[in-house]
Amino acid sequence: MAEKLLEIRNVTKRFGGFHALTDVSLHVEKNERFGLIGPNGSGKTTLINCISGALRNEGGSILFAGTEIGAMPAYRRTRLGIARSFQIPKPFTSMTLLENLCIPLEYTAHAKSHGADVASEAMEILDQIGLADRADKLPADLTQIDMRKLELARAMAAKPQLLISDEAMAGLSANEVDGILEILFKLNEGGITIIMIEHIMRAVMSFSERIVVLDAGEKIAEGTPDEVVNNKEVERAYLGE
Amino acid sequence: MANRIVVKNLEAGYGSVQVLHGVSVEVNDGETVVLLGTNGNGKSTLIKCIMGILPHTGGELYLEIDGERVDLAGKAPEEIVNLGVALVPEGRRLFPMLTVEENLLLGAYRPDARKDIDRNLAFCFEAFPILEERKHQLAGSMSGGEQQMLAVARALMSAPRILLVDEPSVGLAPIFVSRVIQKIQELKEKYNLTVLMAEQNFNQAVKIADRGYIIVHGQIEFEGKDTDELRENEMVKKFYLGV
Amino acid sequence: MFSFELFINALVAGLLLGGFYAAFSLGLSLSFGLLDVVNIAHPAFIIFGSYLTFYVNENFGVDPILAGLLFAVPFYFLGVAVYRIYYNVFEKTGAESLRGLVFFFGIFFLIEVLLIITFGVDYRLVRAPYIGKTFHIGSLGVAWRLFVPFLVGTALTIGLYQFLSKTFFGKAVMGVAQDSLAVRLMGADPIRIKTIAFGIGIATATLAGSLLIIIGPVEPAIGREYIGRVFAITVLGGLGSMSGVFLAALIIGVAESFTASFIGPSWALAVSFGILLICLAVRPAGLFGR
Amino acid sequence: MKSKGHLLHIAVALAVVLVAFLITNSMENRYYYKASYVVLQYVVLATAWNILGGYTGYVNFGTAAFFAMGSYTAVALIKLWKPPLYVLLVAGGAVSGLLGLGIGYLTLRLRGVFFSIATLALAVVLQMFMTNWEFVGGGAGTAILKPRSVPFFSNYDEFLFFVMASLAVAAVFVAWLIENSWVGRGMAAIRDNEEAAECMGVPILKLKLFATTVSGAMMGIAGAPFSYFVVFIEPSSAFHLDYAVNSLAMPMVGGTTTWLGPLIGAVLVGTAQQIATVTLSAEMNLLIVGSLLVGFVVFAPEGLVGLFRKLRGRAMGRSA
Repeated sequence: MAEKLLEIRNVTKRFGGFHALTDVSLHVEKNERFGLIGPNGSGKTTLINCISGALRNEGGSILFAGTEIGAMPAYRRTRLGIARSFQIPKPFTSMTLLENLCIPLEYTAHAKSHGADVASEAMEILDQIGLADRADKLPADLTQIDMRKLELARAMAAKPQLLISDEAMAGLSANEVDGILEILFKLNEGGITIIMIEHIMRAVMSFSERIVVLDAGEKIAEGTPDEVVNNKEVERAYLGE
Repeated sequence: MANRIVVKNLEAGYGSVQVLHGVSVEVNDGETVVLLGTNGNGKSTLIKCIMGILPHTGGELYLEIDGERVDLAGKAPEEIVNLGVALVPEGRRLFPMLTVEENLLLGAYRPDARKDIDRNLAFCFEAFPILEERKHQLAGSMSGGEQQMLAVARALMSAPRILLVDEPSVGLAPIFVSRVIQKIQELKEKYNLTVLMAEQNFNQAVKIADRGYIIVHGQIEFEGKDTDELRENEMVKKFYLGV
Repeated sequence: MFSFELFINALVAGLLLGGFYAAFSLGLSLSFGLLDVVNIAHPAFIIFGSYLTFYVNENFGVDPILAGLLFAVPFYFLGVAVYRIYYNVFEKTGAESLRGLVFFFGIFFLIEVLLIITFGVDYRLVRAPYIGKTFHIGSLGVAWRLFVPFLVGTALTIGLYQFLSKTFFGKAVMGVAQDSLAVRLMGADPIRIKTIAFGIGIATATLAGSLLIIIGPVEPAIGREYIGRVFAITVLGGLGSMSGVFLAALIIGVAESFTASFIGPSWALAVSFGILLICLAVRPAGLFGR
Repeated sequence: MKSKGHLLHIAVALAVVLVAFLITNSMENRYYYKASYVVLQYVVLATAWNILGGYTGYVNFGTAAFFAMGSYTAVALIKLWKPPLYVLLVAGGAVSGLLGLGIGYLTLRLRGVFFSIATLALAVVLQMFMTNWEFVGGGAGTAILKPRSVPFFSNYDEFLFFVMASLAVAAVFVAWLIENSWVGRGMAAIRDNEEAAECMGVPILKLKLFATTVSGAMMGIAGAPFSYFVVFIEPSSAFHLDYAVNSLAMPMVGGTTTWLGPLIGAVLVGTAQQIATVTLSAEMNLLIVGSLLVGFVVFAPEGLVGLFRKLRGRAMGRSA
């Protein structure tokens, strides 16, 4: 069996009386393309908030490359190699695209030296994702699609081992979805493990090697895309009883 | 007198992202029509357009209220509410720091609803006894299912003729989903409402639907003239799970 | 040092002061607590009200309370105008948090300076039949200049509370900061609601200003010491709860009164600011937050 | 290239200090020293305010608290053993820096307006303490004798002017250093979006603590020579609200995102105030500051630097 990069054991999270996550366990293998799906409100975003450090899990443990990270502040998790994009893009509004990318480059990949030539590295990433010609623009000048690409590019600039893509494709056209998929495939080939959270089924199904399905804060299924699609529980979660 | 929703070739989106690509939907007087599909396909966007929360960029959108045609282009949500349209919004959008009763009373804000306020409140408490028990409790402290009941009841307090329901099942345990959806049907019959409901939960939604549409990627992929057509399960599964 | 009589006197004085503090804080609780408009200039509007009261009292002998009521009308429109500017420049563009705050800070300062230029820095006071008189309950002397503001403050609290909880408009005001889209779905225009409610908040400032100058002489810079006090009361009262504001105002009033009586008057002000700091650090939702 | 830029800036900074020194040897009129001292003091305060407010996005209404704590630390030391001025500067900076560090921990719980109100409350509470601390004069204030003479300068006011000029240069230089370093870029990320910044690896608490400490320390250092300058110090003057308003208005007028903004703002607004105080009245000068503050925040939120950039951008757009 392949090496586990991320392991989540019995994680629980409550908001007041609302159980957002109940006893969720799953793992992601090194260099895996992993899909996380579930109906709206099933706890996907809560789970990745717990992984990235925006929220603290209440029960259970979260291990990244064998290290317990449940109590770490978010920035240290990023430096360990977990990067995420936000469902609603959160760019640094006063900075150009290039400068947006320099932040993660300077604070994670080069956190020790702070002196490397991050601008050219940032430019390379912008080039990879197709934003190089807009490097000097401010985020406010971008279209929605480019904004999502920037969100992804910024996560890439953190040079992660694990990239969590939180609905990077919502609202994009079929062609644009393919464009983003292509980028993610390429990143994965380059050795980055990817967790994809997505409502666009076609995208998750074609991308993921393995999928976990959440419903009402609990894990209800796990398996290959084929197994998941034919799972009765999943059908019930999506289509109802 | 007839109350209808007519949507023709509607186009809408957020900024440069177009979400609806020529959607046509009709809801006839006294019908319950469901809008099916998984998240991110445009169900909520369509509801937002009808409510005036999001402007549409192309196509036609009008209501018939008591047989009279009202064009919705350029109308603000509050104006549309005052026409007799109520929305049970996605995520419920209650006033969490107000009591159950205060939430309900705010539902009757529009002038036409105020005159029947006592009758409607009594009816809401009859339909949802739990709300009467909890009327002095803060809305935010109730369970998800109770909150959804309150959201439905609050919409009814505005004495609507057309009821829009956006994703009533989100975040609810299965038992509550079926209860909420049954309630919507009961109330619809009692008030003779015209109902358009966006819902992902296929099997629950078709229980109360007269007809339905499946929306995929901002387009109507399938129109079921009755629920039997919709129950054509393999087809639905294809649209839902992308296989 | 400590005597029972002193204790009772301090307690009564504190409660009376608290009723007045409530009047002082209600407008801010309305704008800050319910509308999310951080009107830190509120105390300055109150001092402005004090000076208007002083002006008509001095020149035309108008009763200060009556003056406060009369000026409430133009102040309402002043509030409407200020909110319109605030909305169009800051709220609409989403810049309210930082720049909006600075805007009100600037307004605060401008009002103070304009008052200094117009009236000078001297202390001003008003005349009314009840100022300077005292009535007695047993051995306890109660000054009318404290008792009248207490009564008016209490009445204002009850009035606003009734208005907010018993009218449709009032409920919409309570709803608008919680979820302005949901308010629209109820058929109400949130901007209109906020405009009117903010106007009402500023309208209360004249009456509070009259009370302030009844209690004691006023100078333009006196608003500063009230900034911390009103925010302490508003935050402690649980943002936006009128009954909470009243309770918090009584607590602060009594705490200050005891501090002044048993420790020293120069420490009284530190009490409310200390309570504010502790409250902010420990429980920003306030003691009486719902 | 980078180190060359540093060298150039250091050279400019030293030149300004040298000019300040030469001025003291050629100019006689004491009023100008007094007036310039006040303007320079505002350069330090506005620059310090901007490191937290402009770079990091936390609005501090309590400038007066940090400034006055620097002053009163100096007063306490003068009362104890009359140490040389540099000791006062270091001590004032240390005390206000610690105060800043404490305020920094408040940012863990308080954002936006709550943070601002807390700083305002802090100023009033500290003023109360000083009012009640008889050793440093209490509410009535105390007179401070300035040293009779000082080497190289013909009188102490000239020396103070020189010191404040050097401090202003140092403050602007520090702001420039921060702005052009990874620290400054991290602060800007916090200002733009704190959550995204942390997820991009920015240690937000550390940077915020750094910002509040440096900003507070600079204000404290600016306050340390204050008692020698005014000769008589009382809480109501050391904690004056004008410090809070000015240190906020000046960056707003100049522009908050660069070191140049507070410098321009402080020089323009500070000088205008000095002129207005003489030609009109002290009240009119406050009216000017207030109007400028409100005017700029409403009509030109980017300040003069922003306006200038916009004009230049337009001109370049036309030529291109």
